[in-house]
Amino acid sequence: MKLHEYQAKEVFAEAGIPTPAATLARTVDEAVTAAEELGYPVAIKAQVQVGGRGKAGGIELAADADEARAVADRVLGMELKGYSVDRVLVEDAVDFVNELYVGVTMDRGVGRPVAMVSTRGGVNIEEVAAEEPDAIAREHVDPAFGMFDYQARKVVHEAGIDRAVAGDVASVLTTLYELWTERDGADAEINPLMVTDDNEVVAADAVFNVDDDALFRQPDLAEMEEETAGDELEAKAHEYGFDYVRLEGNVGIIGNGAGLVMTTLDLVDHYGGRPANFLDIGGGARAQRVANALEMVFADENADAVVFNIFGGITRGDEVATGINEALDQFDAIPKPVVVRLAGTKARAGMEILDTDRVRVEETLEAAVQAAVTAAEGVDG
Amino acid sequence: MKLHEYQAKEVFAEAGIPTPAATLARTVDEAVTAAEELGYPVAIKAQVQVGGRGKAGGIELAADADEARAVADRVLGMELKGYSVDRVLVEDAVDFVNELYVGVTMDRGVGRPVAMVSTRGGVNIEEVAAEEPDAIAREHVDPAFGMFDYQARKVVHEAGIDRAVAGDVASVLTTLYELWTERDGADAEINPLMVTDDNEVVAADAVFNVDDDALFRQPDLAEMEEETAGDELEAKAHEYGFDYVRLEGNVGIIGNGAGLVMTTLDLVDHYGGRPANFLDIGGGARAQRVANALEMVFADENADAVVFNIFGGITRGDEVATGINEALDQFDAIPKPVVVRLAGTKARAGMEILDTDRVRVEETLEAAVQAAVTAAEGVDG
Amino acid sequence: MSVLVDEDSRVVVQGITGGEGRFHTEQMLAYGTNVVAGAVPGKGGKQVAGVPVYDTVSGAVREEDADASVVFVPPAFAADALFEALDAGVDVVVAITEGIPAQDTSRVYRMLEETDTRLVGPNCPGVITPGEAKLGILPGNIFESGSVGLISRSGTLTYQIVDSLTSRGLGQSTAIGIGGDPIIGTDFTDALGLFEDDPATDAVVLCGEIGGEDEEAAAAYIDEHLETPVAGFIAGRTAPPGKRMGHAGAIVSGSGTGTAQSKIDALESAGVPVGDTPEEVVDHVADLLD
Amino acid sequence: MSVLVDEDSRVVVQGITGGEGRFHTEQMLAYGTNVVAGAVPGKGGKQVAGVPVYDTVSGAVREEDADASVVFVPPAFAADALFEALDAGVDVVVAITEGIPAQDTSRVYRMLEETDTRLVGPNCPGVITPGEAKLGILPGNIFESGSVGLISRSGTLTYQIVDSLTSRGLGQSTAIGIGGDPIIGTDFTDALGLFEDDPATDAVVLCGEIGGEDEEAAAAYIDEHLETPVAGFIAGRTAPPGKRMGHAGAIVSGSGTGTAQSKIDALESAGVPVGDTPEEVVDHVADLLD
Repeated sequence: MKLHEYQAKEVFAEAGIPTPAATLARTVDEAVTAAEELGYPVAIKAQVQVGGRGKAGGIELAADADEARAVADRVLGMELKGYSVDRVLVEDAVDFVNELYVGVTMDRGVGRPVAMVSTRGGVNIEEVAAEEPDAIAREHVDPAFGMFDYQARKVVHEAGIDRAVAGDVASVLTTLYELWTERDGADAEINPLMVTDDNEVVAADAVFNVDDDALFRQPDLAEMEEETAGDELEAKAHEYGFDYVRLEGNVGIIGNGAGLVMTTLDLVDHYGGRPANFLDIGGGARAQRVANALEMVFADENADAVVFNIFGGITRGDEVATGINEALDQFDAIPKPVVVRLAGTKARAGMEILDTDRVRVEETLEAAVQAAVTAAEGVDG
Repeated sequence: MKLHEYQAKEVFAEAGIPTPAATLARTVDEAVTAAEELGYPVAIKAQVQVGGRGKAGGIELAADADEARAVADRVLGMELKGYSVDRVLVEDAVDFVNELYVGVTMDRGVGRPVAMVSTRGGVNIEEVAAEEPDAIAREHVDPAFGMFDYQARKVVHEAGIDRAVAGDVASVLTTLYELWTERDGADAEINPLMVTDDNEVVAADAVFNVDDDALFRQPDLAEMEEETAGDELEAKAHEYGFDYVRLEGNVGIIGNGAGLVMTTLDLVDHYGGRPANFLDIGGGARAQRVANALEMVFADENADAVVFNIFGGITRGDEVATGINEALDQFDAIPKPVVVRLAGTKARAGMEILDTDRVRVEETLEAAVQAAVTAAEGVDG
Repeated sequence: MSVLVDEDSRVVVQGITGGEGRFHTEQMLAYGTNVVAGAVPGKGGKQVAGVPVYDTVSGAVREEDADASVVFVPPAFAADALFEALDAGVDVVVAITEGIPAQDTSRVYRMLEETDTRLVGPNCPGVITPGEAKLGILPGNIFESGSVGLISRSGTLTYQIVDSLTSRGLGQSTAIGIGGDPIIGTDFTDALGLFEDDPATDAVVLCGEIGGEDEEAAAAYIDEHLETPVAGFIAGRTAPPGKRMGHAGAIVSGSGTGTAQSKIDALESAGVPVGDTPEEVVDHVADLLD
Repeated sequence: MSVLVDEDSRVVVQGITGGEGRFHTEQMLAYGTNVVAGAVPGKGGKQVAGVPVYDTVSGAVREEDADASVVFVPPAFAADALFEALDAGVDVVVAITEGIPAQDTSRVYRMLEETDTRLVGPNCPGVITPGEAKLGILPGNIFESGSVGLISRSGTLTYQIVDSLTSRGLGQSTAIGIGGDPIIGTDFTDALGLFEDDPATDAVVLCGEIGGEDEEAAAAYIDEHLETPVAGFIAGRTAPPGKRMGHAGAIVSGSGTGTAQSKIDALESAGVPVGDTPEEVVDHVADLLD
């Protein structure tokens, strides 16, 4: 789960990391009032959870009230990479001489947290990492002991941070790491950490992604999660508790287990179709979940056919088939061709139960995918 | 540094360990008022930092106001193992069915913290440990990871704690361990942890000794330290920053370094004298510290002679001798025979500087001790 | 012969009194697994499906000589259960639990360094040696004893491939669901090493997916160390970069490694035939065994 | 030959810019110790007594090939300095600092298990190989090169015994002040093992004191493993039980072990002659070397 910039900054500030004075605004008037109170120049920043807001026109400076009004008016309500901006952060613009990068994340390759520092802040750090990996100093942390003070100093030193601010940057990193552990961070980043001409450091941006699996013990962070302003179907999937990704193809896909669903996508592609989505309904196949999944794929105007692929595992195929039949009962009509393939325990018995008036049944995954691709093409044509 | 029972209970209660309702009282009237407010029966407990208060008459129950007044009147002002009682804790008397022991300390032998649990609470746990070591379950804690929840459950289970209270006892132990680490405990103990007939657990006593070396980062605990009501000379030594132990012999001993001072004590004994004290003045021998040390030994009416044994180490012997001479200048008269022995760098030069009108100088430790023993015997005789 | 578990494994089920734990204990027993104990704090003395329950794992080890554990404990308590299993000194721990916070797993993984225990998972379907023992939630009936080792990050995709193997008469020596989390106890390389040392395994199927660099590392390991032939499958060829698909492992970072193509390339460079479809993988296995 | 340090040791001084650090760096240099670097956060680029200062210990290791560290960092920061030295991978760390919180030392001691570094101290006077190198605050001039190894928990008591040894013509191979804290990196047993393996050491003086059980453990070790003869001294025979005398090690617990008598008995049972006075110890050493 991603926090908004303004939320992350609140969390960082509370932990003692210096952040610019700022106010959240939902209307143009609120934004101008906030700017007047802060004093100019201010930065007006779209609060949407996408990268590259600056380049996309979501962040702009304003030197007086007129500019603030103009910027706020333009940014509020704009579409930014598929998200509509419904609030802006109005922030004291920091006069900086340097932009640094400070981050903490989990290095899955070694199974340990890693702290990262670079003098190349203010830009896309992933690009820096890919093109000049040495421009980012890294220090792995022993998760039993936590980060030692010397490690913060060391990684800051190795990044080549100026000695005049090294102590403060190390202290920000130490705080960031503690925050990351205490609040179950997935990624915690400050990019840029601005250095002012009197050698103060200020977190001019803030990223804090919480480990979804740890939200149960971070109730106050979990509360910060909001209805996403993004795709309607993805919002629905979130509500239903599905792992769902909307794509742009013509074959809707429902299955159980991420690997098997991905494989189904790959097979759709392999047989000349285009996946409309990834939808993992998880273990078993209770009627209501099946119905919810079908409802979603039926609602996707791009999907012209549906392939439904369940490997029963412990669950018996006949029980799965009963669930599917019950789910189908919830629809007055089946708006798109549905191909079902069941596998595993009692799969054959299950397939015999299925109502072939409403769905097509195939015995193998390959055949099911091919049938769905063909059906979708038929609709296209 | 030892906390008083009432201080330790405040710290424990704040961390969430259940403690009985209690009020501190400095006068008999305060004690009776406290007892009336708590309701009877109450326990009235002398707040002095010695073990075995109960046996020594420092803890008693009172069933009504008359008893409360009588007990408070007797306990307040009493002498308990050399300490005079100037306050009592008036506490809700817990009606218990079982007394357990729960403790955390550092096991120096393995260099790791150890958690201990026993069903043999309410008695002298050191005796239990010595006589029936298996009656105490122990679990060492990895100081990198801290105590795992399973360890608390395991040690409670292995101690044979009744399943009905095992969860609560484990939870108390977990809290006690966290307290011990966060507050730099040396020893943290609850003895007894009382179990009531409705299976509640209550810390009826509380021990919390803070690591003296960590007081710098535990300022609120450091503030709890009070002028000890014990020996006057020991209080003085504390003020001067000396390691000092008062003994009952006739030869006063001053030296630098614990091992060397202990050896000097041993030699006094070896040559037939009796050490009057242990006094380590630490590194070097600046005039003021020497003077303070001499003042203390001169003030000890048991000491009839003084042996002053300094191994210069890096400090030059002549500098030490100058310090001693300056220290001696601060006394109008030298009230007791003082034998000085200097060793190490420039020891001989130092010994030549010393004023032999005021002190006797010996070249070897053995000779110095013998001379002091003889001098003290002369005074005795 | 087999790897990790066999008919002599003495299994303790952590979380045996929960719904999942109880159900799969019955399933494991039905499969013939030697489940000797359960471990649930505060539930010592009870029985589940005829299996005695202990308060602590060390109790189960002491009283029942348990040497393998399978963990069905909910995510909030799972890391503690794993630390307990490591402390109790079992040889193998299979962690089924899905949704353990990553920082918890990181600490467990760190503790593994201090022990000789092998952890499989978390977030995995388990380990099965067909006809001998099953630790986890794998559907036993689709497996058949044989000489193909299987290693997979995925659950149902494993079943899909196993089902095909079995229907083609290609039985399995052991199948290891290594799990889909970013940090897992046994990775492809570890599992490959186990099969390489197992005389009963004649070929291995490596079933990977997008995200991370474990398949690339496995390819390098195969190239340098493996005699046993390996066939591969990689799920997620059509996954768009940066999209999260299902479990946490399935993220394409957008950098050179971690994509399906980089994994396929790495495996093929190591001489591993990679199937385009699950059926093709089975074809490759059949070829390798010829 | 010698143990722990010699003329080739390349020493980094942590805390070199502090009063103690600076003074003893000068003393160590004057003794001939090969001090190649200092390490103090934020002070990189400076010089102290001609020695270049680095911001990090790893910088000193990288740039000056430092392989031994001596730590004069104040107690509040000492544990961090020790972790840094261990991470930088020096062979030996000598921690002079007195007053490190016990829980800090416990964590450092735990980290030692993960490394190949030997820690001496904390709260110790240091290590000296006479005529070659001195790491710490020992007064170099009282030492003389020779064949007696010395291990002591105490500072000035060590000097007392060394002074007597030297004045009797009994030089020292290496003297190790192991330190007076409850938890120390190198204990008597460790140090005995080092001397046993050192061909230049013909006899060892073990100088213990009341408190703990390290002398008892050393006696058992001597009995089982040592060829090199050992003479002993135990300070604190007259210390009353339960009284704290000076540093934290010197506490008699009141139980059977930890008293001067239990230590003396243990050593004598292991064939170690224990002196009643420092002079008697030196007599014993002279006898052992005859």
